[in-house]
Amino acid sequence: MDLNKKFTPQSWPAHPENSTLEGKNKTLGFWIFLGGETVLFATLFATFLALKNKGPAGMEFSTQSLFELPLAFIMTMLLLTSSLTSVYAMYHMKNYNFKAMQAWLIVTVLLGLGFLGLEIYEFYHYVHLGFTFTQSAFGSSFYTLVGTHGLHVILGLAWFILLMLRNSKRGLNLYNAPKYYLASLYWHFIDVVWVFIFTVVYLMGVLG
Amino acid sequence: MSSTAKKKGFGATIWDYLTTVDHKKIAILYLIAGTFFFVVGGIEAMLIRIQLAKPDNDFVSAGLFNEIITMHGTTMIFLAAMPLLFAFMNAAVPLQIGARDVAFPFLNSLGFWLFLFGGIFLNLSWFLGGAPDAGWTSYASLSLASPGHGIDFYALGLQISGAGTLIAGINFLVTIINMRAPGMTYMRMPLFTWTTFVASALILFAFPPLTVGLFFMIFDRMFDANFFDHINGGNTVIWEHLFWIFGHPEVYILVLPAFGLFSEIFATFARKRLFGYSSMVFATILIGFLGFMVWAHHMFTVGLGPTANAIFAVATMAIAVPTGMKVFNWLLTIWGGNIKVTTPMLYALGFIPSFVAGGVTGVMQASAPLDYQLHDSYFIVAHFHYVIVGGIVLALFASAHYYWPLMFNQMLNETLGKITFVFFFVGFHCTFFVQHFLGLMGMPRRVFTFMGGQGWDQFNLISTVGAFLMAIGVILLVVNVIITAIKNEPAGRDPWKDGRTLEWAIPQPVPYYNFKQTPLVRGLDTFWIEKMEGNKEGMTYAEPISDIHMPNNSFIPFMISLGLFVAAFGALYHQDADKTWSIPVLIIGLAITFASMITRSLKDDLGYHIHKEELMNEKGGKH
Amino acid sequence: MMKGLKKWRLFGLLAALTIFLSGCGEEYLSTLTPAGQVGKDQYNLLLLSTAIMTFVIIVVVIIYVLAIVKFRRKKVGENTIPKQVEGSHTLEIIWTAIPIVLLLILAVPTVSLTYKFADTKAMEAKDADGNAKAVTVNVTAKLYWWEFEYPEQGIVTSQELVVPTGQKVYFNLKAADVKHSFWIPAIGGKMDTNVDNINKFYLTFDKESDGLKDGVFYGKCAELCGPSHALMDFKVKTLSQDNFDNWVDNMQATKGKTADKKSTDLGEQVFANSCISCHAVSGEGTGGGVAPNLAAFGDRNRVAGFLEHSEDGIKDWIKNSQELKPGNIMPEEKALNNGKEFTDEELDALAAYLMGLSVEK
Amino acid sequence: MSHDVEARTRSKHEYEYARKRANQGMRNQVTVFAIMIFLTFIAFAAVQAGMSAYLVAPLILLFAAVQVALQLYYFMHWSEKGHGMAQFFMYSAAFIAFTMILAFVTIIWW
Ligand code: HEA
Ligand code: HEA
Ligand code: HEC
Ligand code: CUA
Ligand SMILES: [Cu+2]
Repeated sequence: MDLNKKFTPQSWPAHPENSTLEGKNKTLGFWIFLGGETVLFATLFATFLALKNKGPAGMEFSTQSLFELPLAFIMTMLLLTSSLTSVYAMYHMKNYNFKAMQAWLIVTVLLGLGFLGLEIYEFYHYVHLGFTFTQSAFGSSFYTLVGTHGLHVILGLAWFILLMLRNSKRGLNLYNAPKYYLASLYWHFIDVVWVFIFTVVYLMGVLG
Repeated sequence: MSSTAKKKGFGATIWDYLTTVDHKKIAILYLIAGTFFFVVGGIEAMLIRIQLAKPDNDFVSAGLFNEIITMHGTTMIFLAAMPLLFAFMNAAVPLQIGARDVAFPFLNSLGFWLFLFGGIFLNLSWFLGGAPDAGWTSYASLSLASPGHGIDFYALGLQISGAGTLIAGINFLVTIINMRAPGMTYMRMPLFTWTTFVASALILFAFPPLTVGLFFMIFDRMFDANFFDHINGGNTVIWEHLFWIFGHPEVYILVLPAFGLFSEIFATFARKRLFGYSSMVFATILIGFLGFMVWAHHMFTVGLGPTANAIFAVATMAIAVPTGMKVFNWLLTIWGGNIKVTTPMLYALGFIPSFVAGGVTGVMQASAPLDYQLHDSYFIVAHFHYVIVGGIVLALFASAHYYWPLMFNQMLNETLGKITFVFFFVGFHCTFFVQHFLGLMGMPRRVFTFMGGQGWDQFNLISTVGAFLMAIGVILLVVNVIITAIKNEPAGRDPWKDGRTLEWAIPQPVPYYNFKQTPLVRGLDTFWIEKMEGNKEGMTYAEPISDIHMPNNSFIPFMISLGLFVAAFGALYHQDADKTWSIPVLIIGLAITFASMITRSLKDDLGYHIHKEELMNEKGGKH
Repeated sequence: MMKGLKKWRLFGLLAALTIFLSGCGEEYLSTLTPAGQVGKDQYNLLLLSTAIMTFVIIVVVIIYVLAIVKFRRKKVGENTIPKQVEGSHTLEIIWTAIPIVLLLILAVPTVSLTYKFADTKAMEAKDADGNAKAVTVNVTAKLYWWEFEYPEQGIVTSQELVVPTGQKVYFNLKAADVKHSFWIPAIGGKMDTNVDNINKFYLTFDKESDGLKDGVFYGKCAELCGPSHALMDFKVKTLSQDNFDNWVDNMQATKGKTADKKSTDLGEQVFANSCISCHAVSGEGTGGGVAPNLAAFGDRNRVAGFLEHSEDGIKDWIKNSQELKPGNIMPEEKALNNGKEFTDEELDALAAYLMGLSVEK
Repeated sequence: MSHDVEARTRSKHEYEYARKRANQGMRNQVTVFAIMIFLTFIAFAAVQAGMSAYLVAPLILLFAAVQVALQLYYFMHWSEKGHGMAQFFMYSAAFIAFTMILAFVTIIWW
């Protein structure tokens, strides 16, 4: 593939992520990978549900005593919005508008960082209360589930940032367009997982 | 062994293999590494059998015995059987579907190196304070209680090699979906391709639970988490579920490709189209699907309650139906055929009764109340060696003979091959048949010794004798390989004369870019169709000769894997207060990995082109 | 060569059948000679399933042998191209339907027995005086020994389970350290002892163990639990109701028994100094001991589950317990006796004392 | 591999049409986003309001499922064609996930 080939919005393919064989393979491979990730998270959810509120005799922590909804709500809003902004970024990618795409991605990254900050704050708060990773099975499973999601957020952000830096001089081409597309799929997937986390962990946790 | 190797210096060949992204060379790497681990696991098996040859034997100590069985099971399943199957998948599947290569050549190489470094890491435990000793299932209460670092080696080693397997699985899925030559519809794919496809899908869904389970184990042992610590609210049975949610599909990951290989062999040497092709495909998918619904049949005695046991018992039995469809389709393939008993065919014929015998004992175990008696007895050992050795190992040996000419352009000696078969086959039945009775007579598995006079002495001795016959068989196979390599007679294209599928249509030695022109597939068994129509070339082309795009070799996969290998030592020793170097090592290892990944990401690696003119001049596979 | 193969196969089948019919295995240990209702049900299930499976194998082997005999290239001709058949729906249906029927035949007893064996409701049943009607034993599996507590009778023993014949005996099973599994092959299928929960099941014992080779049934630990998993055997003594009641009375009568440091018996003296901190000699009480209760030690069949039950066996055990049963919790000789080995005299006396701990006179 | 790059320049008309479609699509995405925000809001409110868990739990699970479907079909473009395999693998994964979670919370536990 010729990286120096110049495109105009008009000659830019309608589905740049799928217009090379590499791109097709990558998109499909990534979807399949997400299938595996789904099962991975399912395992973590199942374990969390089994170990929820379980701890050493006389443990005073429970989902109901710990979780506070306002924080979870704000986090949810940040992440949902970042999902939309990454949709905007892909919209501009397909329009061959590199600048606008990068700009929307920066917004996405900022929202993601906000989410991450709140999550770190939340963990810090719980640890402060004595609810730690090693305190109980509940703690282990909670931090592993939510932490794995957090790790995905970090990876997603790192991916976006690396892509933006790496391509800032290169601009869009058919070699990196699929990469942007996949990073944004990854970001949506992170949001999908979060929807279940806020529902199953936080909301149903508060319900008891 | 390939003709290219000889022209280059030794160092250059090594470097070539360290950096290769060519599926054919990666196949050879898998074959070598897998064989190495098979011999290691086999030697461990021999130690087991020697120890159990007579009552109150003290050939190995109790603790060592547990390490041996654990490493035997783990090595055989993860480091021998799976990689050997990957070897044949890599060698044959891209050719069978008429592809240039797999979808992600770079990842293909990464998958291999991850597997190899994980395997080496696991086996280094022997020299670094003791191997894992909680059985290949590593049940949580025992594995948490196990002193030393054995279990840590197990968890980290499997984690690394498991990542490699997952990558390989995704790679095959995409390859099969996206890289098929024109005309190669799903319902024209050779059965080995189909079974590779379904097995890869099983890998995709079965390995994540193992990954998570192993992380729990690592966290519990190394970072004081409480997943399995019941005093702090944990639950050991979670491990059992996660392990078997992975473990049961795993056995079908192993056996489905074996089924595929046998399907090819039956059709080829019966000179007949595979009987009931579409129902074979259907059965493969159904087995894959049901494989996820039955894991708790390994846990009938755990105390999950009668409802769970009953549901899982009946679900398990259901698997007999699609498997039976396959068995009868094979029988009907040879029925009315024109059977030539070559070495591969001999193995395939040996497979049918052996596997059926192993399968039906599986159904007996599926009957939960009966399994209360059979569970954790030698009956189980007999069952799974019947399906594994009688299914998978026979398939591997068969394919070694069958695909040797495809991979190396040489024919293994047929006579010696048949002698190998006899030793191995007789030894196999001799070893494992009597174990059914040992189990029924009350002998538990995983015992390092047994008291005399409990009625078990004779059968154990018979079993050991059989194992020695098997060992002779394996050694003969190695001898065969060496003789063949020394003789070095080119086998040429379609050496079995009855090849049916595309991989036999390619010239020998296989050019590094595979098909010069992408073939056009005109039906199931497309090579056969062309031959029957008298097409000398054996192929119709879908395109004129044009430039071929090739990926660059890369050393990065090796480095990524090496980094994780190094990091694993850091993680493992970080529990020991006196090993202050552990954290730096962990960081260095991860740094190597991430730096390699970033290097990969920053470079635009676009590969290169073989130009049309070059291809026109090319005669065969030299470059 | 194929002929040789077939012969081997036939031989295998015949051998299998003969072995089967002769009811191989030892009476006190084999699942093929069940001595209780649970084991018998399972044995019948084994026969039923074996019959089905043999049928399957025979059908497969017949088609297989015929195919190989009839369609060898030698017979068919070197250059014949067989008809390329696609498949057959009729056959397809036949070999889907018949296995389903066979499996249904197996599934019915499977499901019903699963529920039957899990029925432990009667455990809770009480008679008019509030005493449990059924005999219940609390089994605790420990590295590498078994403790049997009889909550209703207020007694505890170890290594040797004593049960009455002719009735359902209920078990509460748990593990104290790592997972084990409780299995008496000749009586009935196993149940795991988990660390996280208590499992319940029942067994029935039809036959008094008196007439058996060692006078006991053999029990096994069936879950890998560490180096000495293979040696974690226990024994089962089955008694008639009267004898069982007697035994219980005798056990209860050991109430308050202890070893006296000032005893004239050297064995008792040593025992009181070195052993009583872990080993109780009174059979009255509850479970939870760190070491096997030795109240009925003299009546045992084995030392530590697998060594010969004799004074020599005991001495061997005290001197070499770690080599004999790697990883077990009993301390080494020197650790028991303030860093010194026992004198021969002390050992003899200890052994004699231990052999004298008996409730069956 | 490079030779199958789709390198066709669209006609001006085609291009403008595609642009219009894309704009319309983007407007849909914003609507979808609004629905997601709305569902989230209701879910949190229902829990906060302290209604009966038996009523609320199924409701918020349903909302979660709807949200996820919206993400997949709109944000992740499943509603466009060419996602058959992606759907196949994701649905299989979801099915296995469901079985596993069901097993862990029901018959399998004491
Ligand atoms: C390749 C590996 C492989 C394969 C293919 C199988 C296949 C099967 N297995 Fe096996 N199994 C193992 C590897 C395998 N197994 C291993 C490694 C273990 C032990 C793990 C450990 O604990 O360490 C194990 C343990 C195991 C258990 C647990 C036993 C216990 O520990 O208590 C059970 C219980 O249900 C079981 C059942 C089955 C069944 C029903 C099949 C079926 O798929 C078999 C189906 C095939 C047939 C039935 C034959 C052909 C069919 C016909 C000719 C049609 C007509 C047949 C009938 C009507 C019956 N297996
Ligand atoms: C792919 C899987 C696989 C394979 C192929 C085998 C192959 C064999 N297995 Fe294995 N086995 C398992 C998987 C496998 N096994 C598993 C999962 C367990 C359970 C472990 C556990 O309980 O945790 C087990 C357990 C197991 C046990 C029970 C241990 C116990 O419970 O105490 C026994 C006992 O007989 C046994 C024997 C054998 C034998 C004799 C072979 C033979 O077929 C081996 C044949 C191979 C050889 C004989 C190699 C010979 C090579 C040489 C001698 C060297 C020559 C060298 C050169 C020429 C360089 N195995
Ligand atoms: C720290 C506790 C401890 C002390 C002190 C101890 N033992 Fe033990 N003993 C054990 C344990 C634990 C076992 C069970 C070992 C096994 O089978 O795994 C055992 C088993 C035995 C057995 C076999 C029991 C049986 O039922 O078969 C005998 C006999 C025995 N001990 C004798 C002694 C004597 C004699 C002494 C003192 C000189 C002694 N023990 C001191 C812990 C102890
Ligand atoms: Cu206890 Cu094995
Ligand atoms: Cu299984």
